[in-house]
Amino acid sequence: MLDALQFSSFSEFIDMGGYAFNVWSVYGLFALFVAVNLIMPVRKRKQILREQKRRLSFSESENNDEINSNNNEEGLD
Amino acid sequence: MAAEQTSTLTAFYATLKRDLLIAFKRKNDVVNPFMFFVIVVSLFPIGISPESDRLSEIAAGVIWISVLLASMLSMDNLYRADYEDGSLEQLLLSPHPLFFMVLAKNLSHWLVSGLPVVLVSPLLAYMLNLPEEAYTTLFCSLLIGTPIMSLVGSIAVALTVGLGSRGLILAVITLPMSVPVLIFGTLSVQATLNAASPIGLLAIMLAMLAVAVSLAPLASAAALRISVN
Amino acid sequence: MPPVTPESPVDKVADKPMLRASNLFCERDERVLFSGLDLELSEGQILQLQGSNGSGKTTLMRILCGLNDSYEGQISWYGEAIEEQTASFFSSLLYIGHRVGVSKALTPLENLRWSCSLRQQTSEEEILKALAEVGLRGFEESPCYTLSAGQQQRVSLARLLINPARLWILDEPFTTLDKKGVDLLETLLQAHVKAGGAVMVTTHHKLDIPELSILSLG
Amino acid sequence: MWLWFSKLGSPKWFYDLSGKWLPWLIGAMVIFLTVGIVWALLFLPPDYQQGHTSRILIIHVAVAGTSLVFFPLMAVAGVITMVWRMKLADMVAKNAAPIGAWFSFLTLATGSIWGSVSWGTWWEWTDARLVTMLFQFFLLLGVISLRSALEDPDKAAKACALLSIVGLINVIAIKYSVEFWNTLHQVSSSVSFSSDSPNGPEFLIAIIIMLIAVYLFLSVCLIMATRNEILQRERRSQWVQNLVRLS
Repeated sequence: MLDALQFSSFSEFIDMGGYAFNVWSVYGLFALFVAVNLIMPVRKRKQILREQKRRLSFSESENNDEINSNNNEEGLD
Repeated sequence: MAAEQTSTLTAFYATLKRDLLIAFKRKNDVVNPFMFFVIVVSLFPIGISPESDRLSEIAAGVIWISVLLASMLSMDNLYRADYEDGSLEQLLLSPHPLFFMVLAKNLSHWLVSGLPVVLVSPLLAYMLNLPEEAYTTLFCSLLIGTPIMSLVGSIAVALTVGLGSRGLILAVITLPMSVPVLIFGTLSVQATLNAASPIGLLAIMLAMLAVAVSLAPLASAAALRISVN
Repeated sequence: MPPVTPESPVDKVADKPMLRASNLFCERDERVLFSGLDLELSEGQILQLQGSNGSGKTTLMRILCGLNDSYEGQISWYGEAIEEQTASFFSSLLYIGHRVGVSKALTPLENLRWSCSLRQQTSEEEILKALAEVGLRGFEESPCYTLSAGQQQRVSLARLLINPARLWILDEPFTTLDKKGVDLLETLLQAHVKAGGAVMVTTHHKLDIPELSILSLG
Repeated sequence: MWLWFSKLGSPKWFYDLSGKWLPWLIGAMVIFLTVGIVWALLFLPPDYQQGHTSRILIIHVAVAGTSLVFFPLMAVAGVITMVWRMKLADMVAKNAAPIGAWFSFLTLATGSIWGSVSWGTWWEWTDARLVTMLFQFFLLLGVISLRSALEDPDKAAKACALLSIVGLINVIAIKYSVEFWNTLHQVSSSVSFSSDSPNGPEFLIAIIIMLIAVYLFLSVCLIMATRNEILQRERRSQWVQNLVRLS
C-alpha cells in the first residue's frame, strides 16, 4: 500500500513538484465549496424550523386568546 | 352585419400595420436606439486608436456588438406599451394563433429598429476603415443576424414585460444568447477578409434564422401568456 | 367559420349552458380566493359578480377568459372542456378589463380597426357608426392620449357594438363613465341579452336589468 | 394520469422519501469523496508531461462534468412544471440554478488555475469548453435574476421554466458555435487541449470515482435545498406543522 504512495516525504507532498500553489488552491477551493454548500442548507433548515415554530406558537396563543375573549364575552352576557 | 371572421393573414397584416403606425407616431423610440448605435460606433476609434490599420481589424466586431446593444435597447418597448394599455390582453384573446401575432410584432420591430441599422452599416464600416471587399458580407450578415436578435430578444422581453423595475435584467438574459449570432456574423466578415468564401457561414446564419422564425415566436407566445397571467 | 351572432343562436346542444365552471379553486399569495366555486352562465343572462376589493372578482374573470391559468377545476364551453376549443371560444368572447386595450398613441379609429381585424371583417362605416353611437363623433381622428379616461373607455365600448361576440366579460366597465355613458352601457347590456347573448360584469353600480343574477364572492 | 403524477410529485412524498435516502447518500458521498481525494492526492502517479498538476484535473474534470447537467436538469424540470404543473419540479429547478452557478464558477476557477500552469495563462479564449462554461454561467445568472425579479412565485416558476428550456437550446448552440469559432482561430493557441487526456487507466478510474463523488454531492445539496423549500412553501399544511412541533 505504502509503495504506491507517490511522495517520499511530507515536504515533497506539500511541494507538489513545485506547483504547490496551483494544486493546493484547487483542492482548497473545492473543499471550501463542498463545506459551504453542505453547511448552508443545514443552517437554513434550522432557521426555517425555528421561525416556523415561533410563528406556530404565536398563532396558537392568539387563537387561545380569541377563545378566552369569546368566553369572557359570553360570561358578560 | 358582416360577421365573417378575418383570416389569420388579415390579422397578421393588421397587427403589423398597427405596430408600424405606433412606431411612426412615437419617433423617439425608433430614433434613439439608432442614434445610440451610431454614437457607440463613433466612440470606438476615440477609445482605441485612430490608426486605420487597427480600426479595420476591429471594425466588424465593433459594428456587430453595437448592433446587439442597440437592438437590445430598442427591444424594451416591444410589448410594454401594449401590456400597460391592455392591448396585449386583446391580442392573447384573439381567435388567431398567437404565434403569428408575435411574428407580426417582431417583424415590425425589426423593420423599424433592425433594418435602419443594417442600412447604415456600410457607412459606419467606411468610417472604421473596413476593407471594401467586406462591405457586402457585413451587410448580408447583419441582414440575416438582426432578425434573429429581434426574435430571440423578444422571448426575454416577453418574460420581463410585467416587471415594474426591469433594470438590466433584459441585458443579462439576452446578451449571452447572442453569442452564436455574433460568432457567425463576425466570422463571415473575417472569412471575406482572408479571401475565403463567406457563403457557407452565411448559410449557417440563414439556417439559424429559419430555426428562430419557427421556434422563437412559440416561446415568446408562451412567455406572454405567463406574463399576462 | 360560420358567422357567429347573438341573433343566430346556437347550433349546439341547447340544454348545455354556455359557460359553466365547476369546483374552481384559486389561491393567490397564500390566500385562498375561492374554492369549490360553481357557476353557470346561459344565453340571455347577465351575471353580476359582487364582492369586496381583493375578493377575486377580476381573477375569476381572467380565469374564465383563459388569461389566467393558475386555478384548479373545470371550465366548459357548451358542455365541452374549454382547453379543447379555444379558437371557437375566443371568437365568441369579448373581454374588457381594467386596462381597456386602447393604445394611447393611436386614434380611436385606428384602435378599432386593429381590434376588429383580429376578429371579424368590419367596414369603415361600421366603425364610424359605432364611434358616433358611443358619443365620440368628432374624436375619430384625435390621438387617444388627448382623450379623457371616460372617452377611452367609450372607445373600448364601441367594440361591443361592432363585435357580435356572444359572451361579454366586462370588468368594472362603469367606473370612468359619466351618467350618459352609464345609460348607454345599460341599454347595450339589455339589448345584448335580449338578443340571446350573455354578460358577466363586475361593478359597484346598481344594475336595473330584469335578467340579472348575482354571484357574491368572498 | 394527472392525479397519479401529482401524487408522485407531491412534496410530502418527496420529503419522506428523501428523508430516508439522505443518510445513505451522505454516507456514499463521504466515502467516494475521501477515496477520490486521497487517491488523487497521494497515490495517483504524476503525469509524464504535466507532473503533479494533473492532480488538479481530477477535480476540474469532475466538477466540469457535473456542471453540464444543470441546464438539461432545469429544462426537464421546466417541461414538467409547464405541462403537468408539478410544484416539486419547480422547487428542484429553483434550487438547481444557484448550485449550478456555483459549479460553473468552480469549473472556471479550477480550469484557469490549471491553465496557469499548462497554458502559461490564466484565461485562454481558444479553449472552447471554458468559454462555453463562462456563457453557461452567465445564462444561469440570468435565470436566477429573473427568478428574484418576479414576485409571484407561480409566475416565476413558469417564467423560469421557459427560460431554462430556451437556455438549454442556447447552451447547445453556444457550445457548437464556440467550438467552430475555435477551429478557425487556432493560430495563436500554443497548447492544444488534447494534452489533458488521461495518461492511462489509473487516471481514468480516479476521475470516475471523483465524478461519482461530485454527482453524489450535487444530489445531496439539491435534496437538502429542496427539502428546505418544501418546508417553506408547505408551511401551512398539517404535516409540516406537525413536523415543526416535533422538532
